[in-house]
Amino acid sequence: MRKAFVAIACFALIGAAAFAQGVIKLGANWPLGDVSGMECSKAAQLAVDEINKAGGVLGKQLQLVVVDDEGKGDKGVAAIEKLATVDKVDVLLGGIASGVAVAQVPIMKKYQIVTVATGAAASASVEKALGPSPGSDWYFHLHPWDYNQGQSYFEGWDAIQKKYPNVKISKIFLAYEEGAFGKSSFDASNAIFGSRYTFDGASFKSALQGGSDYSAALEAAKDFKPDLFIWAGYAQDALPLLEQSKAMKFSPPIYLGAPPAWPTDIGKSPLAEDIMLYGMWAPSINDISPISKKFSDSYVAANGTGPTSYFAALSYSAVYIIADAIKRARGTDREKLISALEATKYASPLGETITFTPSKIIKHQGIKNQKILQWQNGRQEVIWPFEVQSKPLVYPLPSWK
Amino acid sequence: MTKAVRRFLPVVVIAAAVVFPFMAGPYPLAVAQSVLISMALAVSWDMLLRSGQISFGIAGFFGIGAYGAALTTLKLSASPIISILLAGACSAAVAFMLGFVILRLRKVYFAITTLALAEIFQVIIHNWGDFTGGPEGIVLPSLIFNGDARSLYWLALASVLLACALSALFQRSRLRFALTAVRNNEVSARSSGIAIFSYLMIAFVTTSFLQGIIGGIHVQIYGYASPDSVFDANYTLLPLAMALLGGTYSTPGPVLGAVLLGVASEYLKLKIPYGHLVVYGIIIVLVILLLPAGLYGQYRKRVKARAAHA
Amino acid sequence: MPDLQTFALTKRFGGLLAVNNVSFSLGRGEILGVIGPNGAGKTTFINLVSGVYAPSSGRIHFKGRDITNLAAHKRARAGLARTFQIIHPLENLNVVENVMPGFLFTRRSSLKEARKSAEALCGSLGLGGLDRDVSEITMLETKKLEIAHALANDPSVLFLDEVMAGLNVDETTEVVRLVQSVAREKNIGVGVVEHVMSVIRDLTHRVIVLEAGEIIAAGPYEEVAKNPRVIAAYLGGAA
Amino acid sequence: MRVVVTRSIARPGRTWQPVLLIALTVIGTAAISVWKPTALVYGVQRAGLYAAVAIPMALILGIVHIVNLAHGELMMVAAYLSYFAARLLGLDPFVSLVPVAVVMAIFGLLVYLLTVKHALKAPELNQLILTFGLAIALSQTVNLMFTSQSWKLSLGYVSASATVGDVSFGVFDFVYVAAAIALAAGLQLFLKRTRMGKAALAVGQNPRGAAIVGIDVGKTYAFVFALAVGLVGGVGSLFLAKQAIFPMVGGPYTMKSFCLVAMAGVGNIVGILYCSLALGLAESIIDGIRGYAGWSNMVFFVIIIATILVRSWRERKV
Repeated sequence: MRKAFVAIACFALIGAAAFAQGVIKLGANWPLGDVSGMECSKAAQLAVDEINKAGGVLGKQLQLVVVDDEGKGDKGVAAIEKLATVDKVDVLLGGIASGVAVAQVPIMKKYQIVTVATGAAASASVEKALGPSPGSDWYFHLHPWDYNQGQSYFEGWDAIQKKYPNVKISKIFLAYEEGAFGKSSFDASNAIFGSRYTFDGASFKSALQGGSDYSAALEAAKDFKPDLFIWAGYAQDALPLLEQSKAMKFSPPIYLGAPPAWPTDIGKSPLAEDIMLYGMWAPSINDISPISKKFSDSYVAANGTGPTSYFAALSYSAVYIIADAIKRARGTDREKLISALEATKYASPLGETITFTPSKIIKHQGIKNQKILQWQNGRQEVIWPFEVQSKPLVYPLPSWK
Repeated sequence: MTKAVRRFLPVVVIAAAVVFPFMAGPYPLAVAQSVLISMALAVSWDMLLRSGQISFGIAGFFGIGAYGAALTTLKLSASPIISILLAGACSAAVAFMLGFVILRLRKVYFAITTLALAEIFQVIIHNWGDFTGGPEGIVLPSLIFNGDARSLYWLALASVLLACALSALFQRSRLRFALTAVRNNEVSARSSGIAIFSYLMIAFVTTSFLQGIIGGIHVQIYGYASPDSVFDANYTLLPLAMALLGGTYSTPGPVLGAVLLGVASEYLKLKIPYGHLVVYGIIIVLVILLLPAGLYGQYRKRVKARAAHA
Repeated sequence: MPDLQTFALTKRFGGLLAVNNVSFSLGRGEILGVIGPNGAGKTTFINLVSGVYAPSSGRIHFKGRDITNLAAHKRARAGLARTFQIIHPLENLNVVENVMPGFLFTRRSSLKEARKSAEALCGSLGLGGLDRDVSEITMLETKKLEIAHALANDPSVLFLDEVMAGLNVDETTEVVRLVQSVAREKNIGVGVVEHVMSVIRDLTHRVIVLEAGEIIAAGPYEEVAKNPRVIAAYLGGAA
Repeated sequence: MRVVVTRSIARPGRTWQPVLLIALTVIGTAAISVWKPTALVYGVQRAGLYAAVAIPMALILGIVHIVNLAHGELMMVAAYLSYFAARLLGLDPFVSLVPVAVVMAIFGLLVYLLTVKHALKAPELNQLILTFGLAIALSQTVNLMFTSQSWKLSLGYVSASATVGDVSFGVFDFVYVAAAIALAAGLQLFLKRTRMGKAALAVGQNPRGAAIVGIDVGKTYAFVFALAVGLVGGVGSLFLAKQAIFPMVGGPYTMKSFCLVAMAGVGNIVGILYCSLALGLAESIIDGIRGYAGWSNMVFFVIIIATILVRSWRERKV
């Protein structure tokens, strides 16, 4: 008995000694040609540098290896192969596009390297491909699934209507870009909002894909007379949509945009004033959350400008979550690391404490909540959740100036 | 290069390609796999080019194949290999039906029409959501060969070998004469008794069949197809660039071009994480300006010149 | 009965009458000259007979069969062959391979047979260096190659469209002899479109003269050459 | 692609095509104005943008005989220039239009002298891949310098609105219609009335013949290429006024322009106006049918194929 104990202790010591040499390698893939992907990479590096400067993890330095997935499935697969077999990373993180993630899942399953995913919202493809626990227990999905987002908005509007009695919503219209992102937004919203509200939608071709005219979708919306008008497209669509709405004299009481990122200069446009948006992080959270402020300040210090989307904050969080878990697991042993990650309680720059709980299929879902924000004086102000509210709601949208 | 070397070189290259998985790790295999897919497409495109017809519709038939394989797997529970063959059959059937109309067109008109058809295929798949899964695409329940890296590589290699075999067959049969004559001058070709339409049809259906097979293999390897991913214009432009850089009207040319561009793009990516595509574009421009006949074409010219001097 | 006959063959391009009401016949072993000033419709006439264009009206009979609506490649298979004014040898193919298509596609020979037959045909025309690339051959060889390319069809009627153009006197004589011997040995009817009058004189049994798409004279060369209308047409054409 | 230019580049000619398209337009107009008058307005506006971008490409294809796959990317570069002119110098895109066009013409000349010029005698496919490589290099350079994020000016006048009865619609996009008509008319005048234009036309129709009569073919090509790039640069400036710009914004317009040019017939500049109109209207109509908007992407390509088939059928009948 004692012999066995000594043996285990020795093994542990040897293991610790081996671990003490070299670095802890984090492998990541993002589309570096895309601004969100690039910001993810920079934010993650920022987190790694901060941790290393503070002495690293368990006395080790972290090393971040990033491979460009180019937003393509086959390149994403090759990236995982490289990270797993050439760089032999201890932990994986990253990702934005669901289309890349779904191609990567089989290869990730082969290696079962502990992964903290910063993107991939499409539940119907990615979550389905991952499958239930325990087969997918190595996968920690930080970004909310599409239905998490839908559910969160549903709760948000419920709460807002309760707090502001003058806000009355019975009809919701969603104008969505015709690609996978827009279509899945529509399906998820229809499933969640359709039961309670009168819900309708129309698709448009995003400027990202060469579209230039939103008139058909806007006319449909105008005829529908929604209390809440939402568009799900890309940053490229934000201002042109507003301009065309103004030209068509379409001004719903609530005008809300749900693109993955906003154009940086939109705050300067008078049209953006009082437009609402969905999101996870905005610079206004700095006013409420010191962690957010620290993240934001050091990001600006390192890169000159602030991040354009919440993805940077998500990647920054992913690195801290991983570092913290490695610390508590006292190493990168797979099982221990998974248990440690399961116990994560990370007060993130997103203004909420991140934990991992089961979602519809997988066991480890991180963020489930979204925020409802509003452009006020060129800034994104948080309206809901009320715990992190930074400014009161302006309602209804004053008609176009 | 002596005749003996020229005869054995392909055997050596094929042998090396077959045993490559025993010498290389999973990462080079994964890269090689996607290069092989583009390579097979490049060879297939060149086969039709030999008739003088420039197709801009590679992605269209590749995409039909990908969806053919994915849908037959899901809806008919076809085995992966059968689904790949069905994918080829789908593409070939579509090409055959369209061929009656579009093979009457020439040059820029044929090129534009094939481009437009590829777009139309994509729009149909995109909007026919009940059947095809719509813009969000289709996920296969499992990969072929349970995702074994070596087997996947060999499957991709098989698509290249099939394309090269058919291409060699084109070069060694009367098809070579028919297609060369048609490319050269159609009136003259007819005066030699060549039924132009039939030979164009053979070439068009065969290459579309190949592109369908390659699409089927792609979807079985990656387990996922969406309109954006499999109808990506890059599946037209990349093979085209590869064939031109390597040298057209031959089998070795597109193969060489695919290796060059495929390896260059991956290598550049690791060396220059930001901006590697700039260098990639400049490489294409420079090669076209400096080696207009492509690598293999330049080599053939030199061999010829040497023979003429001797 | 002559192998090839046309009846009132007419071709209009918009308002232009390129070939007007041409009736003629050509039998086996006969060498017929087709002459006329530039733009008289000679090449258009060949294009009509070989099936490049469909005639606006009129009929074409070949070996007793109406071929007016037969596709060009089927006419070639039936035994009609022609050369082209502007010669397009097949790039990337060598000399013998350039002669093979006729054997392959009109006679459905196998590749092996076609190569053998093509080699033999080239040999009989005095065309050597068969594995050279076509870009390396001389003008005379190009002409021989073009004739071989047409003869590979095993034709019973052959049209030569200005095949002597660009050759010097000695070379012209050689090709004239070649054509004569081919016509005799293979017993084929040959239609010769040519500007060099000495060639027409030495080579042909009979001549038809086209002007503005119409036959203005027909008969042996000596007779036609004296015809005042022909002289006027040529002078007019030259002036 | 080198296609024999049978019809004069400057003359719309007595061809069936405009007639058919006008007929189609008239019928379409009648149908839409009864059903959804705004679809007509937006169709025309869309057509203006398509045509304005496509016309310079037709100029290059008709005279230099190069399919320029970097066409949309050149427009994108111009839009970025115009963006900086607005941000740094406070110039309105309608003002910076001229200097941007001049800078782009010089840039076009450089592109011509450094690359295209050396591929003029190469097979058309090489030219295609050359310009494809240029397109990648241009868009990726911009991506590297300014990231993929989208930029947009916020100009009040682009929301200019008109109200007829109870429908309101934007009117700014008529700028594109005006630009397209001005481009087509200007080029017609240039090609038919000026010495340089006549020379360019002659070169486009028969370079060898033009050289024989003493026209410097090389210089004409360089001039026309630079002119066309300058024009698309001006269009890029107008494009910026209304649209968001990002490195990949040009790609889809290259393709649409290419299709339109092929549809109008190589070298037929006026035809592009008609074809754009037909396509803009058709797209706008399908877009307006609820639930079927996604199919409007197909209309474009279906009409192109139909036009090409009808044309080839007619040509064979000759």
